[in-house]
Amino acid sequence: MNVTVLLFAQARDRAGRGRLDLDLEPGSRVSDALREIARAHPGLEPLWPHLAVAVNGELSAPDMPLAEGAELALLPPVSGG
Amino acid sequence: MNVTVLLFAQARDRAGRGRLDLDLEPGSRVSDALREIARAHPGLEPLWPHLAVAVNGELSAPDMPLAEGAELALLPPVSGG
Amino acid sequence: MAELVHVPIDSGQLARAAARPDCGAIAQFLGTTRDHHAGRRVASLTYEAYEPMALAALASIEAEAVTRFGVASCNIVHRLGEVPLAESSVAVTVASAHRVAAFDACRWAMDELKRSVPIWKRERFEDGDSEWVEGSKLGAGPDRP
Amino acid sequence: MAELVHVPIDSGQLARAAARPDCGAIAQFLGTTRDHHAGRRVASLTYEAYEPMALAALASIEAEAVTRFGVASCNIVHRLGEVPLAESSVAVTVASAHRVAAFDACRWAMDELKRSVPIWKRERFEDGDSEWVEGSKLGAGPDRP
Repeated sequence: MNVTVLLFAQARDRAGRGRLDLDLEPGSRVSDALREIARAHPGLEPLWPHLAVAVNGELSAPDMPLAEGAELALLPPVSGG
Repeated sequence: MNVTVLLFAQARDRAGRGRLDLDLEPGSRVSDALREIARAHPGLEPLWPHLAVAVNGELSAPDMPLAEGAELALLPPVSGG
Repeated sequence: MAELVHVPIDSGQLARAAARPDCGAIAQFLGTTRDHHAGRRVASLTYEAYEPMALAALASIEAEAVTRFGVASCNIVHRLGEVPLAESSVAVTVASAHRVAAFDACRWAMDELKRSVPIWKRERFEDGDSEWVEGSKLGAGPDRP
Repeated sequence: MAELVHVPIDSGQLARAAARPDCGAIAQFLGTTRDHHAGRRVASLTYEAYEPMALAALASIEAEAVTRFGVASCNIVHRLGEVPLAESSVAVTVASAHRVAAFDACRWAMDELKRSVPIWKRERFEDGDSEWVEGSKLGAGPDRP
């Protein structure tokens, strides 16, 4: 199951890239995707407690199931304005 | 003693003019000027309780003495903005 | 510096003039002319002022806004003469390091303006009638002569 | 309608677009970029957004401002990319029949924007360093994976 991950601001800086493509087991949830990302990008470690996660543009809980082609976004604390 | 009187908004409408020139006794006060104006312009009658009076651009009390050349202004309730 | 103008107010220019690199916030209020009042259709509005006294009163509001709210600047421009519907009759522009003070100062300045500046608004109604808008009595008035 | 733009914000144009003959008040807030933060000199600022989600969040603030405060309209424009010092990074424009609601809605919309819209600000300091500005965590975050 293919899932796109977008990383913004500090998350992008720490991962060294703004986009990842994950290939997950069917039936995977948000938390499974995050575990994959954390394994591949240990530089994100200090940021995890501060991140929000969106799936297809909506804030999502870790147990949310993912569908093929989902867009997951790692959102550091926001500072617009 | 010459005193100029400026009338604004409803005061001008009721008096039919925006400027009066008064010739007052030396030593006259604001209240003397107002009495003159009221006599010459009875149409102002209903407005008096609502008017503020300025002398040379400052709000003034009725017992304020007037000097030669003073500019007295009759100021209806304000509605700027 | 406070201004009375007889031409349209350019609010964007006022905001650009207020912008400062040490400030993060500009609050601006525009009073715009309305097509109705007390249930009647308004066709146009005209403003007049006792100009020297109005300018002094506006300048004093600007200065007090700065000291009372600690903002960087407060500027007030009021238009006089006929103001077509939906155009600005007044602009209050406040620049400040932070937004709460900018909002508070802008709102206070507008309240003060309505209370203490010798400016008068006349509405001309669609039925041809026209009337001075009921306002606020300035300071303490004279006794009945 | 909410917008994300990569060019200077024309606040005067936004105010003109908001003006309506049935409204007497426009409150506008401009967030402008500042040359200092936490004691350091800032040389420039850059904003980025998760654009589709940010647009939806801004549109939702606009709609809630209208229903919550009973104003006629609320429009939010946020600039992205590099914003030179003292230029506007954001404009919130509210039109209303009366001024109290306009001020309240404008202020509320700005507070919401800072809290709930996926936009990030990076400051580049005069010493060459740059840093993402510390912000507010969106909604409830994920557990540590």
